[in-house]
Amino acid sequence: MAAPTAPRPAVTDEAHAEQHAGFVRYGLFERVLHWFVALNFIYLLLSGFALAYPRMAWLYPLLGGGQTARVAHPIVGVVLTVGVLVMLVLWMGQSTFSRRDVEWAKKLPTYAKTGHTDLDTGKYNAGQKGYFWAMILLTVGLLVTGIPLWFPDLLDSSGVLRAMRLVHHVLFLAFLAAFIIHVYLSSVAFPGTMSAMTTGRVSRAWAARHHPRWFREREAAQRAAGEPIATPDGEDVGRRSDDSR
Amino acid sequence: MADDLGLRVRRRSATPGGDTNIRRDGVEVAKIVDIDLCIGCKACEVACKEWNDLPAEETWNFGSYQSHQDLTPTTWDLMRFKEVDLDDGGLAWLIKKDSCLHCEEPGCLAACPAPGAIVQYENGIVDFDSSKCIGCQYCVAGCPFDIPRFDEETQKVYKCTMCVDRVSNGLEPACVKSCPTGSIKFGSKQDMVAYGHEKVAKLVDRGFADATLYDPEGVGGLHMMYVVPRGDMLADYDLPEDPQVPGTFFQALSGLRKLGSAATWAGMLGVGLLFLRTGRFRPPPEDEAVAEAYALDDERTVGPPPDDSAGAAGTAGTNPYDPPPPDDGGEGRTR
Amino acid sequence: MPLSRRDFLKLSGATGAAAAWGTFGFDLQPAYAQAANLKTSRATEVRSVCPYCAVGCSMIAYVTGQGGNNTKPTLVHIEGDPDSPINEGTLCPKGASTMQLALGGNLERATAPQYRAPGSDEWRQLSWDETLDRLARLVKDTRDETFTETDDDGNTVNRQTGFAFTGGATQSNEEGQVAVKVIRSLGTVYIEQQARV
Amino acid sequence: MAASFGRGAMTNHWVDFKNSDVFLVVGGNPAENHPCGWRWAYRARDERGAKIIHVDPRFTRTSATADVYAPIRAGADVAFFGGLINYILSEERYHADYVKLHTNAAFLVDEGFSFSDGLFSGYDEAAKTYDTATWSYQMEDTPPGEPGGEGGDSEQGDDLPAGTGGGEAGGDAAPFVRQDPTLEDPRCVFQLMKDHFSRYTPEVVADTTGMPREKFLEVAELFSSTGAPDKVGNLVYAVGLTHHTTGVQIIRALGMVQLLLGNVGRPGGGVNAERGHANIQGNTDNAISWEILPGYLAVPRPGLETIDDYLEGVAATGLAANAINFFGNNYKAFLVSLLKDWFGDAATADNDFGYAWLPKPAGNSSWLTAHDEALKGTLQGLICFGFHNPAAGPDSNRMIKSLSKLKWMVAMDPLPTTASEFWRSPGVDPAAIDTEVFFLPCTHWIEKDGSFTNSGRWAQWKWKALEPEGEIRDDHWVLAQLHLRLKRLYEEEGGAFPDPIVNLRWDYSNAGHPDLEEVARDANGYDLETGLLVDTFADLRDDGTTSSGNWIYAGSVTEDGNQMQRRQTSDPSGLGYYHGWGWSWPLNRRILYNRASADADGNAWDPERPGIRWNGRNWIGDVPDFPPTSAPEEGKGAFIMTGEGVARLFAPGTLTTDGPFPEHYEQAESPIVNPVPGGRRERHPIAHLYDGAQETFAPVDGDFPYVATTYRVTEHEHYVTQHVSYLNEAMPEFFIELDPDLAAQKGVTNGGQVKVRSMRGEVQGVAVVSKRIRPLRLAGGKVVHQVGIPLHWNYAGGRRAAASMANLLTPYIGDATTRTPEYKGFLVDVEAATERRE
Repeated sequence: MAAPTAPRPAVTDEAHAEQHAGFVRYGLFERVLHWFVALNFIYLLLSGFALAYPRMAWLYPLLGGGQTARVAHPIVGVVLTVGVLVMLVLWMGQSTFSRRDVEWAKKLPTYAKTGHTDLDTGKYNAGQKGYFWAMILLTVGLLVTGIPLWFPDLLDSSGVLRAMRLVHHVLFLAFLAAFIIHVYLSSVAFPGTMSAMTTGRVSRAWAARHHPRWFREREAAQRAAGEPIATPDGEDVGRRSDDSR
Repeated sequence: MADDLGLRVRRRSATPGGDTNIRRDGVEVAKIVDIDLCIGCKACEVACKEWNDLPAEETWNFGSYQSHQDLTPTTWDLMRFKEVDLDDGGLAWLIKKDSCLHCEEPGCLAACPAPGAIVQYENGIVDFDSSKCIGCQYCVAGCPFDIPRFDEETQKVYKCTMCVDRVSNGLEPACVKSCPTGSIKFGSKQDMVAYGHEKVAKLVDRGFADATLYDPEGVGGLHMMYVVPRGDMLADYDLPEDPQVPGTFFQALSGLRKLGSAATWAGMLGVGLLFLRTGRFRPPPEDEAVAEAYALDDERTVGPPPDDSAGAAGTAGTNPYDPPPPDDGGEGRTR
Repeated sequence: MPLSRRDFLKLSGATGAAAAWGTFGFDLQPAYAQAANLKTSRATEVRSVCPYCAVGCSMIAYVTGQGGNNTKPTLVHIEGDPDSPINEGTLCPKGASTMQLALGGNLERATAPQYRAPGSDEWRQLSWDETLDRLARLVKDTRDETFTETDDDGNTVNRQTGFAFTGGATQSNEEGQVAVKVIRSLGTVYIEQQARV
Repeated sequence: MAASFGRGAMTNHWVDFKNSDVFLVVGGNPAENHPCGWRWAYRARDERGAKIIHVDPRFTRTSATADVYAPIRAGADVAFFGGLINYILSEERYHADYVKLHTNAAFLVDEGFSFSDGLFSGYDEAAKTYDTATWSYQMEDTPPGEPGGEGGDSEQGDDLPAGTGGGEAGGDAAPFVRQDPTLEDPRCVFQLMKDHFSRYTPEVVADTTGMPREKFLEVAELFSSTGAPDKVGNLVYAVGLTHHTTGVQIIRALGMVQLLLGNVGRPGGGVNAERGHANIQGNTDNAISWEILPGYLAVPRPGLETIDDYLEGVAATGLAANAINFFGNNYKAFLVSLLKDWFGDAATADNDFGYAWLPKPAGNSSWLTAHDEALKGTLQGLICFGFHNPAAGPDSNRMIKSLSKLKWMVAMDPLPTTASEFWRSPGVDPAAIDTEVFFLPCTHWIEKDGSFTNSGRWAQWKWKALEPEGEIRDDHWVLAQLHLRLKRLYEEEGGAFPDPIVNLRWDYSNAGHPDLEEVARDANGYDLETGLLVDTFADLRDDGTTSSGNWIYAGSVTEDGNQMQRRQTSDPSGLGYYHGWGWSWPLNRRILYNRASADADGNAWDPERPGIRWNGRNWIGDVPDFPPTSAPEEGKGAFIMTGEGVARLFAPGTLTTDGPFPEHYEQAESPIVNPVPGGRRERHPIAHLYDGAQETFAPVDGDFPYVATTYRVTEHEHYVTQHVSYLNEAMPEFFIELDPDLAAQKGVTNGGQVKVRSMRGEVQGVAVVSKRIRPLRLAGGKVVHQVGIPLHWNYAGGRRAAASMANLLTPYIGDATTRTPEYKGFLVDVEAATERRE
């Protein structure tokens, strides 16, 4: 995704070094948004567990007491939904499925085993797009099933309330499963990924390896903008062979 | 776990372990409302308020002798009035004392997610402990008779406690003692059921063919039963024909909990195993990765390879489009 | 009544603190849903009769203190007297709420004589001496002015028709005896109570 | 009731209701107004299969739990009872032996007595009064051969000491009444009664009362089934029957029903008037009533100069050989004892024991008259002892005008009342009212000792539980202080006839604040020679050597202590006597006239439920209302308080003002003309019309077509419960009940606002539109709608109370004899209203 084409600041050495240590994957706003939603989700996760699982009731004191947890949970849920909707607006464009994603999906087993498909993956592979859309739908689903639990006398039938409680729980589990995978893949399984969301930058090797098409687009864009292609340690590419195999 | 009220607890909400008391001691108490004797005088309503120090509310006459439109967090007992035409042309003024029925299988207790907020004592009384209630109102949905009421101010739910403080000190509930005509009786469950059957028989003799003792099995029987002379008009009395504790729901809920906790653990372990098995997928050296990237550019989506600029793939002699040589399956790195 | 009376359900002793860091899923506190001690358990019982209707239900007033001189008894609760053969411990809604009547109802109960001067639109407080002196004067003047010893037919009648006395159905027999004695001794003929209406 | 049986109190008591087989509740709503007493009826139903009949204009909570409900038009009760009497006589369901033995059915009536066109003989149309001379018995021309009864036998075992003064039956007694034991003689009471009520056929009843004919027959058949010896019927009523211009006659009629069915004097039977307030019975016994002295002694009339004149004019004389005439014979003993209690040593034989100091009213001085005098300006002052004069009405606007004319007024009450606040009631300009008003804060029932006497004549002592706040004082403290000040003023300044005041005995140990135990002992009475408390009124003597503040309470506080404080809970008889709980007058007797519960041989009509029965030596069971050792063979009359010795079906002229037999007259405001054949078309012949009142009575078929009645609900007690928040919550505000058809006609919605107007006033409140009130079909198919108006709300502390006093509507007219106002059955108009009125 092309960074917003704001006028480029004057290039200073530090800026030059910093800007050219690989590619910018996420801007500041995107990262802040991501962590904002992540934290809300963590709270929801914990209070959800406490509310739904008696054995986890010991969590209440950590969450400000049973009463506070019960009051906060829906509010935080709404806040999360707002964050997710902003994400939707922000990343919807890049997350639309295409033929290529079907290919990727077929090669999922190899991906699981090897962590790589030799497909020309763009900025997001099908798994990531899948997670994106899953998260959106699950969030909305949780909101829809959560509102009646928050305002019980909204729907006048306790049967529907009970159903809502079960569905809310199931959606929560699904979200949890997806969340576990998301965390695993982005932190442990593929080194060099976390930086995308912390510093916002990824190494050229990481980009080329995992998102070749996106990598090429970025290079072409940089070349078009007349910038030297810099390696993480600031020299021109090609001459350094590092041991970061 | 005996508690300082001298009442043994049989079940506590959101507390696993269930009823482990092997010794069944103490009397299982019960109230019974004999509607035939009820004159709708609201003595029980006022006695309940007075004993429990519940504040009087601002009420208004909405065209009936009924004092409140509905139970409220500070009105735990309400006389409901309803005028119904009888098919023999006469008129019946159905008057019912509406308060918690203290089910044997309390729907509220099963639905409550806060540990210890709803307690069922050994003697059958179901009571709310407002210090533990988190105000989620699941009990309101769980109750087949729509009794518990949520207080906006304290964010807690309240209902009739069957004067458990009086009962645990050997007294009868305040409404029972005050009821002028003895319509509300109190005693052991067996005695009250016996009284119920005996009174139903008398009512049948008096011509109430459908007289019935309301003690539905769907909720495991009640500790506040009704003798209903006109058993065919339960609906008019807002007494559900066959109230059920939503058994399937609770099974589904506990099943889901088991599944949920299992799935969470499985998820964690699964990811762990996956990690042990596949290790980290580090990207190959930069130049190799870049070469691969351009090799995949089968659609010429991005200009000619940068053979002239410094960025060209530096691996001597190999055509960037050649398929990568088979690897020896080195640790964690395959092409 | 301080609001805390209403959630007397809460155990006064160990509250949330002990539970804050409770070990996993194991709740240290005993079930204390009804920790309230029976509010009448240490009160003194006084036998009374309901002031409302003529059934004559016996009732027990629970007051604090053991009747010692230094404690001013506070009414805690009123309920029916189970020994009475008439009401056998039961009370109707009026009887069940007599505690509120005893505590003065929801109006501020006047605790000293009030006086309304002719034409005025508000009460003024008076001392008992002023009130009773003024009253005695009014009663005497009215009686003297309207007293007839013998009527037109020469019969001795010794009556005053200046003022009337109404009321009595809510007072005890003994107060009634004092009233009829004092009022009749003044020569009153207009003397009535609720039995008439 | 005094005219029928000799005493004016409820004959049985609450617990006794468990012994009844059939209850007939008319003009009363016991389930709502006496719940803890009425519970015994349900005990009877559950244990003995009793049946409950409720006859009422409204389907109330009593009806909801009754077995049979019958609607009736408010104001048509004499017609209903007349129909019942006719049914009992024509279907011969009466208890023949009982009627012959215990009633004056066999007495022959004076030839001059007659009845036609709704009027009894002796009516003076102009003066609107009766000459009751012809309402008397045929007397035998010479006294009988053997002497009549040997004078009043004593009550309690030991005979009356010699020399119990005049009035001794036998001796120089008047001649006795001629009787025809076969009841065939056309002039005997039985035949005259049969003839009189033959006009009240079921059809006439239906036309007059609006009660469907089949429903009336169902009620009549069910209740007259208690005419059998082994069945007992209980007739329960309340102010629903007394609040009429024909009030006394209604009570006479239901008394006759119970006598014909042989229910009086028997456990589970009797005529049970449910008294209202906690101690309305007690302070009626203590004579806070214009026409009596404590113990129901008649107040002296002008012209009865001496005690002997008084006894001559008031005390009953024996009219039959077997009449004990206990009251008549001991009248002097009771009066002298009262005078000795009041005036102590100042009452001596030579000043007629201070008899002259008793005031003699010029004529009727009842509630309506007193307030009428106030309206005319002749009454200057009012001492109000816990009473809501304006709210009690009738015609509250007129009452407020009356109070406004007063020079001074005292209201003694724990809480503000409509009397103490009249000068700033809605629509009144305080500046225009010159009354000096005092409000004296008095103690609640729980802040003082004293005894309450309940409707069943049980006196129960209550103990002080709370200290009053601030300078709140006891009522009797105020009265004592007032008396002492007046006494000092009269001693210092003199004034009009100070004798009764200065001579009033006031030797309490604390003169300023008499101790109620001492007062109770005075009421019981002393033998002044021994200084000991008397055990029974039989010990009272007429020579000034005994004193008693109220002879019927003799025995309440004896040397054995205050019997009213007894709390024993045993009842060996199982019939609910509980003789060890409290003390009931007279002499702890639980069922009055219980001699009538046994036949001529002294055996109980129903062995399972004996009142008293003869065991060969004396009467056992309840405390006998009969000389305990007078064997059945002596044939003494069961009703010891009457001159006739038996109960009165026919009430002679000396005891009634508007007719020996009840007759239906339409009320002051009636929707129809009297449909009873041979009845009087106009209003009641002698009901007193206060000037200015008659103009406020709505005519028949005028612009006030609906019949209204006032009543109480169980959540409130008259007006004081407006100050109790739990009861305001239970029954929050003034409402008006009307039937759906009328509501539809007037566009009134349930829960909406409705305005009700009468010729005298207007109220507005929430409309309770309910099928429980039914339009009734009267004579000629005329449909009459009824409206119900509860009376608990007013401007003294109530909420939304401006236009909510029920008695703003009621007519200013009272019963012909007792002047009890006619609150039930007056004419109103109904109108939908929009906004709520504060």
